[in-house]
Amino acid sequence: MTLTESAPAPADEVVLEAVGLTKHFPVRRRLRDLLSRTPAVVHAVDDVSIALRRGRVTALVGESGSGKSTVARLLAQLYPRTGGDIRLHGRSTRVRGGRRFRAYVRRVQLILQDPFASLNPVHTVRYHLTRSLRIHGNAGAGPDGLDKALADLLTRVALTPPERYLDAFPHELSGGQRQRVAIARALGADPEVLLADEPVSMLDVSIRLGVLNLLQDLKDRLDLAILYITHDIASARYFADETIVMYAGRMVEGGDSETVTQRPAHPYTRLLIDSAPDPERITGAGGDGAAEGERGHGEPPSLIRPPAGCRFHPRCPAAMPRCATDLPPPIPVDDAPGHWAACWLYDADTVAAEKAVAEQAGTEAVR
Amino acid sequence: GDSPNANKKSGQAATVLNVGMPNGPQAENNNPFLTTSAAASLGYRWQIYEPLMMWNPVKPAEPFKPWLATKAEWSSDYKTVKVTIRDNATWSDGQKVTAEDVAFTYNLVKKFPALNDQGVPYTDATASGNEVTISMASPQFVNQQKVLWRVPIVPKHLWEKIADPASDPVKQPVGSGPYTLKSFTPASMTLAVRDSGYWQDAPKVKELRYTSYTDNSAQTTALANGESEWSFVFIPNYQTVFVAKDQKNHKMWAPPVLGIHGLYLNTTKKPFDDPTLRKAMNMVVDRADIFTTAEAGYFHPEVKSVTGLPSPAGDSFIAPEYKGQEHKVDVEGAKALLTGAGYKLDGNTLKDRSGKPVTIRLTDPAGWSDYQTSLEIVKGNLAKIGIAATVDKANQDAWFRNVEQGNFEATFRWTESGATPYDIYRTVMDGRVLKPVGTASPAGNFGRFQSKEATDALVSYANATDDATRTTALATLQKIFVEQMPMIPVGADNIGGAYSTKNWTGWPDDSNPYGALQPTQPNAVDVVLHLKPANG
Amino acid sequence: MTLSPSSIEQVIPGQGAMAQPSARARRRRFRFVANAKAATGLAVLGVYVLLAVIGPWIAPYDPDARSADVLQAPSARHWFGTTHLGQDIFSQILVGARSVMVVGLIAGVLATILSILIGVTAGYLGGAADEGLSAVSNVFLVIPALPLIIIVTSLVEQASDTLVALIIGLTSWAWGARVLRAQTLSLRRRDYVEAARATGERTWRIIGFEILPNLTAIIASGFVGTVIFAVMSEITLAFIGVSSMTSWNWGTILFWAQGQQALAQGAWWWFVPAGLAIALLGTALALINFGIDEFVSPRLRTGGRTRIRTADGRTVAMRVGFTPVLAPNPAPVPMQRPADPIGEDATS
Amino acid sequence: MSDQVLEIRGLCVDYGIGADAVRAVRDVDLTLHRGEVLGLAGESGSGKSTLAYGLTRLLPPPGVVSGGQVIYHPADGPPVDVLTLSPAKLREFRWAETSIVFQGAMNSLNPVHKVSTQLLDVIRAHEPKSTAAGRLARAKDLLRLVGISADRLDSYPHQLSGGMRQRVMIAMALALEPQVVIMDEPTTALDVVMQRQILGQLAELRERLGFAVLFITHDLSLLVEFSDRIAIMYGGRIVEEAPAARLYREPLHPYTEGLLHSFPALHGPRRELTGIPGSPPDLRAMPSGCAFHPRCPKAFDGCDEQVPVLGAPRVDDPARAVACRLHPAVAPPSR
Amino acid sequence: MRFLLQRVAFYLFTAWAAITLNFFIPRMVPGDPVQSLISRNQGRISADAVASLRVLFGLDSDRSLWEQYVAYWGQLLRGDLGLSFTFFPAPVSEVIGSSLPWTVGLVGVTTIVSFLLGTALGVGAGWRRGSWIDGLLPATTFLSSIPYFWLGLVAIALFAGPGSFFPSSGGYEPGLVPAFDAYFIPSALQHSILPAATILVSSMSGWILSMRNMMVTVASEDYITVAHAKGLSERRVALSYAARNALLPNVSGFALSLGFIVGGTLLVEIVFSYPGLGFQLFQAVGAKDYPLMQGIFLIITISVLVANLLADVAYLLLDPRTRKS
Ligand SMILES: Nc1ncnc2c1ncn2[C@@H]1O[C@H](COP(=O)(O)OP(=O)(O)OP(=O)(O)O)[C@@H](O)[C@H]1O
Ligand SMILES: Nc1ncnc2c1ncn2[C@@H]1O[C@H](COP(=O)(O)OP(=O)(O)OP(=O)(O)O)[C@@H](O)[C@H]1O
Ligand SMILES: [Mg+2]
Ligand SMILES: [Mg+2]
Repeated sequence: MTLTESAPAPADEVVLEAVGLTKHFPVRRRLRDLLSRTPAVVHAVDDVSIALRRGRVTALVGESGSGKSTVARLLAQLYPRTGGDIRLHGRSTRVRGGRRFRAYVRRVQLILQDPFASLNPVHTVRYHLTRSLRIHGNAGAGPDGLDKALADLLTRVALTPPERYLDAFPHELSGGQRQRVAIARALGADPEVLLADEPVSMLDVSIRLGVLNLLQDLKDRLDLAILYITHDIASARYFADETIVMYAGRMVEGGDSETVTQRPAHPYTRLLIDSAPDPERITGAGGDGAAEGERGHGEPPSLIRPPAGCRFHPRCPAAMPRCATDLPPPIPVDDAPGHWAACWLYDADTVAAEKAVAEQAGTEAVR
Repeated sequence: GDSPNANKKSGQAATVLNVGMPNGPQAENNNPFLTTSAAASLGYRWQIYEPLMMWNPVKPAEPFKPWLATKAEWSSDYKTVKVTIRDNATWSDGQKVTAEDVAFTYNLVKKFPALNDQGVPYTDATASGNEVTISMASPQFVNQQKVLWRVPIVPKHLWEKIADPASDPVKQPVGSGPYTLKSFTPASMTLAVRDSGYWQDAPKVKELRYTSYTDNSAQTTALANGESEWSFVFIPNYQTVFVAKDQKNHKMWAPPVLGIHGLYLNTTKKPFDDPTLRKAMNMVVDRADIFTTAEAGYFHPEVKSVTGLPSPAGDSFIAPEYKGQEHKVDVEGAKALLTGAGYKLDGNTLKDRSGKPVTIRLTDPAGWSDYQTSLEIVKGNLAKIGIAATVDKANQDAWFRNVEQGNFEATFRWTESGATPYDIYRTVMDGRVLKPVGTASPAGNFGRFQSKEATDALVSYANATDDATRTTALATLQKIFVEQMPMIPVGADNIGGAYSTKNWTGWPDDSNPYGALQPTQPNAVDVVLHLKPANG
Repeated sequence: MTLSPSSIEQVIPGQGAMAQPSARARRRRFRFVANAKAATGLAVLGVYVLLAVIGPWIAPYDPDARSADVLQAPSARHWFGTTHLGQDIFSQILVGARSVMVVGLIAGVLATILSILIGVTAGYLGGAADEGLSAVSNVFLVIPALPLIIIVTSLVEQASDTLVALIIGLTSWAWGARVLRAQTLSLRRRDYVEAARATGERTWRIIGFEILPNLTAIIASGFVGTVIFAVMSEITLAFIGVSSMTSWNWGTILFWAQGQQALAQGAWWWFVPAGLAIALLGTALALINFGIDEFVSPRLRTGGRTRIRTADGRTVAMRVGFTPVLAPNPAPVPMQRPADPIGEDATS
Repeated sequence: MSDQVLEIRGLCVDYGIGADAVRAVRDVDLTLHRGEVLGLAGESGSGKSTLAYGLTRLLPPPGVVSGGQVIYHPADGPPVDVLTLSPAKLREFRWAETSIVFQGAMNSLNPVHKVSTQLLDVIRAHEPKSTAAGRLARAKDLLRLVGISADRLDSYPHQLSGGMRQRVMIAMALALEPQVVIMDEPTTALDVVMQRQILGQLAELRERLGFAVLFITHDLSLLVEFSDRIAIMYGGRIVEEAPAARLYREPLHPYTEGLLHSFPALHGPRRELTGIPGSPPDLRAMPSGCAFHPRCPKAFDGCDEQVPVLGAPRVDDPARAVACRLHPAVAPPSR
Repeated sequence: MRFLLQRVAFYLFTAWAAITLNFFIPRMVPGDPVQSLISRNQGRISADAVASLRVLFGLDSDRSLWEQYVAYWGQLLRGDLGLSFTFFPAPVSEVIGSSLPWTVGLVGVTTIVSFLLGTALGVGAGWRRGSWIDGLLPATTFLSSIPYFWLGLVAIALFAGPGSFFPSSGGYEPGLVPAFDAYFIPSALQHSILPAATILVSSMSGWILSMRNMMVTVASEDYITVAHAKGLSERRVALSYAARNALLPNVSGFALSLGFIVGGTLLVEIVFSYPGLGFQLFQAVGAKDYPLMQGIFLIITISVLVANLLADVAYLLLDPRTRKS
């Protein structure tokens, strides 16, 4: 059971791609809101572009409520999108239901965030898995074929011996077991893309590791493209090839996992990395790093009226005037290829201009 | 206090009479012409408004008693009647009752068909002096009481101001009767006796309290516990439920009138088109059982005479050949009659001439429990001659429709009632209203009885100008009725009521049947005028 | 992500670990019957169904047959007494059971099916379909049912039991549909429904296999409710004399009793059996409903047993907020003895 | 005056009674010292929450405390056994002496009452003599303490973000300045930024108020960083107990070791993660002997027979305790 | 705004559909008011009189159903409900006006009392499961399974004999004039006790049951455990926390039941001869009194719709969560 450093990923084919994906949820209004004109919406996801490649894991991290799950559901076509495009093998797809939707979900499978909620309490593991196999025509021939396929699935997610679990109801399973059933269900469709939304969140570290190893293994053997959503940045570092950071519905940084976690560029990513608990800190310095924590004060912004400009600017220690007005585009960071951040700090012109202004202000203040 | 309720309770002694009817809450409407008004439904219209003459339905052949009119003279063709108005009557607002008022009233009824609740074809009424001549389009021999007894006379000076008398609730009724309306609530109305100006001696009852109970059982309870002293309601087992509660005072008097209830047979349906079969059926119907079991031993008294005419109301009309001939249960006779006519009694099954078993469906609305019970009894009776009957408890509306359209085999129903046997026979045998099965004949002849002779006799009876013709016609009708048995008469329609002698005496009864004892009949005013305090 | 301690999963023993599934499944199957309430209800209902089937055969008399025993109090000859026509009331009750059961069950089934079709579909589909179906059920909800039934039964001359049942069923589904719709609305965004969608299930299958099983308790109580309502309606119709009463049912008996003013005549036996029979049927159905409730909802299930016997024979009260302590403690440390040592936690 | 506030002795907690019973917590001995943060970690399903609710007797049915003692040492006055308190006394004891921050703050606040109502009623219940104005001022102070502006008092729970709700719960937990605060996974649902914010505030408050914390979480890194001592649970028992840094550096129990080899580090060189093979024990059919032995790489003869006792492996090191036959106890764990 | 308009449109549509149905259904029934009048006066209204009644009721002119429908809407919009046939020519509004207060008084008050009492008992039963209140459940279930009218009849037989304090029928002592005075009010109260008790007995257990189940569900919510943990008094936890939350669904049920006050009481009113709307409706149906039926249906429809709206609003007001869908 080893989670080895993943081999340098071949710049493989893009299987599923989101381009400028946007999702706004209408807000259920209260009585007094009834009279207001503008329909209020939650800007859950704005302009997100992600490419999922064969045999690679893309991690999506970010604060809670930043829209990670929404991205996953959008990619699974469970929500209609407000804007942007989703391309499967380069072809734009928009499916609402029916046969085309089923054809789509055969290739793109979603593991929902909460394993306690995503298994129907009245059905057994057998039912859940059989359905998945049947729908996608992987049930084999006859009852024997089905049994074999079921056993195969359970064995793949390390729920062995399969007979022990087949007739269990969800409530008879531990959280980790449920999460594995959810994964098995997704695999029953034999997909090309796996959208895994916090698949290990409520497990203790040892079980968590087991599940991640499983995904790793599947990725390697089946050349799956995986979207791995998590709060556990350390696991993203170990498990994902690429990491994308979201903040308040927008992508703020992306790049090679190791680079993003070790040399974060965006102030929010830095905050995130610094905030992550790290046992080495006390064992090393004996301090508790509270000083660094100071920077993070302030609340996440409202997504109904998100801040103009960079959404992080109200909390950003390095905020510049421009940050409050102009939305930063993804700007490449030079330290590694493919590393980018949506932050004006990496725009040389802006930084220069700011510096000039600051100097002028300084001199004026002196005078 | 100042509340009208304050003077309630006390002084019940013997100045107040409590009248009850099971008619549910009422809307304030005292229009005497409208069947739907509270005044009509509870009957107090007759305490306020009076008719020209008083007629006694219990003794229909007796002459009319003068009331607002002192005299009424019919022309020999019974198309006009000349009435003389008494000159000492006044309206409760003090004005005199004149011939003008009477003529106005009849013209009003003529002008507004909606007010003509008796459907008499008035053509004109003219007053001259204290006489009024009322003319009608057709002979009204059989409808005399409708003309003279059923029309409440109203004051011209008030009614000519009413734009639409058919929809006026007449909140403050002014009439010539002994009472005026004192208060009105949906459940109770109080009438107070007039201080002065009534044309006869003022009644002893100073106050009449009408209560509209919500249903029969509420009314019965009220009667039983003495809350109600006079009412008209069907009380099953009235002996225990009502009379036994106060053996001395609680009384029931419900004499027959000239109308009957019986089993209509559909004469178009085989094998009931055969008079022999009908007569045989008649011979097994146990009227006494029906009377005691279904009609509680007082309601719808047995019709004994073979002519179907109730006794004593119809006694004087019975043709000499049928005098004293009474129905009696005779199963063997019936069997003999049937076998003689080619029917076969095969064990417990009667087979008709073609060999088919005779079966019959008896039907009546589900909710009419006395009829239903009667049918159950008839069913048992018919079984004795091998006729298998089923009792259908139909829905009321469907039953109405089916009976009128002739879609039934046998049903219990009433006939109309009137001053002569004409109404009974007309309802059963009138060829003028005969319609094919499937077309409604609301006016009668539900059994589709076809007899030109009967129709002719009916026409002749109604239009005759002399008694001899009438007697002949009536004898013909009776003969046809007895021999063809178009309907099996069972019980008489009755009119009457339950009353208590605790506070008031002087009610009509068998020993002194001076009028109908029903609070809603015009006789009600006569009854009240007869009452005397029990202890005074 | 966080699991509330009260959610279903944690209430059920053995979560997080695999117990022997086969034994578990067996237990589950019989737990419903093991529930005392449900068992009682089912037993009573069983008797009623039996009577509905064999009632007319075992009736000692023809319910229509008149006899000389008029208006007699219960006796060995006539267990429930006789009517004013001398008919045997016991036989009438027995014969009447069939009509009552037929109407109740048909109407219950029909209304339940309609409410599922309309309520669940509206709730799941949402949008225009929802608006339309909700409007329809709202219309049916505001139409006063009983008068409507009176009117409709009077449209036909011979309203058979089936027809009465159909009419009652057709007019009484709206409430259930409304409840089911609301519940479906809350279910349809559940993750497992989304997950089924994401697996590629068809809509009808999601409705039928993912949502419906989770509505069992509501559907069952709706069914039981409509059956009670239907029986009451049928009996009411007969009682007020508007339905055709070609066959006997308990309402017919009451109708006759009322029409003959049985109570005023002191003939209590005419009234009482039919009323009690109805009440007992209603109670049996309600008991089954409790049973279903407790069976389907784990919260009520554990809630059913509030006092439990321990191995050493003591009774312990289970209640939220005060976990019972089983072992009486030796007191090795000086302790403030509570003034009142008898708490609700552990009583013997 | 000892420096212990809470002593748990031989605590057993069952779900259900009789044959159906599942023992979720077995014979747990644990001591909480004044002002310390005691971390509690372990496999999911090992009984951490059960232990926390059991000792306060808040376990929902069918949970029952089937044995043991929970001795609370008030700042003044003689110790009491929480398990024998009458309901009335228990009510007095609760919150004033021991408060709890539950796993989901989302569900811990009554959705239909304002935050102020919920804050105020706990003060009123325990200090009936306080004035309304005084209570309000206190509530405002409390909110400020956890970094929420006082005007949020009038909000309903749903109007607050998850982090704010969690902080309201912390403020509420501190309202009566209790000696012990129990926190069951208070930050699991939150992102690390929020988590750090909240824990930072908590640490500050602890400095000022001096309460002790029993802190339950899966997040070992967090635990190592935040707590003074750590106890590890496995299969309903405490298997190891040690000062945080030392547990991290030199775990003694093979399970602890396995845990530490399972979590990836964010900083530093990537290291190999080995994890723990096998699956968690079934509470209904616990392995005999040491519950961990079927999965233990170091198991040897007899591990499946003897239940190892928790005790200090070295006489000179009373701060540590472990229940493993590799490190047989030579002294009872420190109290 | 759109939401509001949508709701309004929805309710208007429902109202329109219901009123239309209410118009057509009575007219589909065979038989007409005249026939019913005849049957009520068996034999005493002659065939010749039928014509006059048809004229009276305005049934003589042959208008198509469609024309009548249009005319009906015209009337409705003018606030005119037409004239009742049974009480011709009393306006329907007057007939309804005189019986509505009785219904609202009796059933309204008992509905409220039954809700309050049932809810209170339900709180007790749910909070203290296994206590005596909980033990009451089977009994109340039994009582609620008894047909209303039967219970009423038995109550009358048992308690309302002659000489008893309880009158067996009516809304007040006959002879009294409805007025707010010291004679009428006690009498009205006295007459309402038995019917009210009947309604209470048979309707209360529904509330008890639903409240109990909600209490049981809510009692296992986290915030209840938290409230216990906070050391609040039993009362406060039970009422302010558990009951307050458990009440929400019951309240919307209550609002809806208010809508059914008007229509749902037919039997009680029939049995107790109570002069209310239900009884009136029963009579109207029997008498084919379309205008009255329609008028009463209209009242029922409107009150159910209003209650529906009320339930929606009550939920919005009572539950501070604006739930995310
Ligand atoms: N169906 C919905 N309707 C309205 N708002 C929604 C809906 N689903 C999500 N949101 C909002 O969109 C935002 C993003 O939610 P999302 O669940 O994608 O966040 P997340 O990043 O997955 O958070 P977490 O880490 O807590 O899972 C949140 O503010 C959420 O409240
Ligand atoms: N109502 C119950 N009936 C039976 N067993 C239960 C019940 N509730 C919990 N358990 C079991 O008790 C054990 C301990 O549960 P507990 O919630 O204390 O675990 P935990 O250590 O807090 O786990 P997590 O980290 O997942 O929160 C688990 O194995 C669980 O399955
Ligand atoms: Mg998420
Ligand atoms: Mg836990």
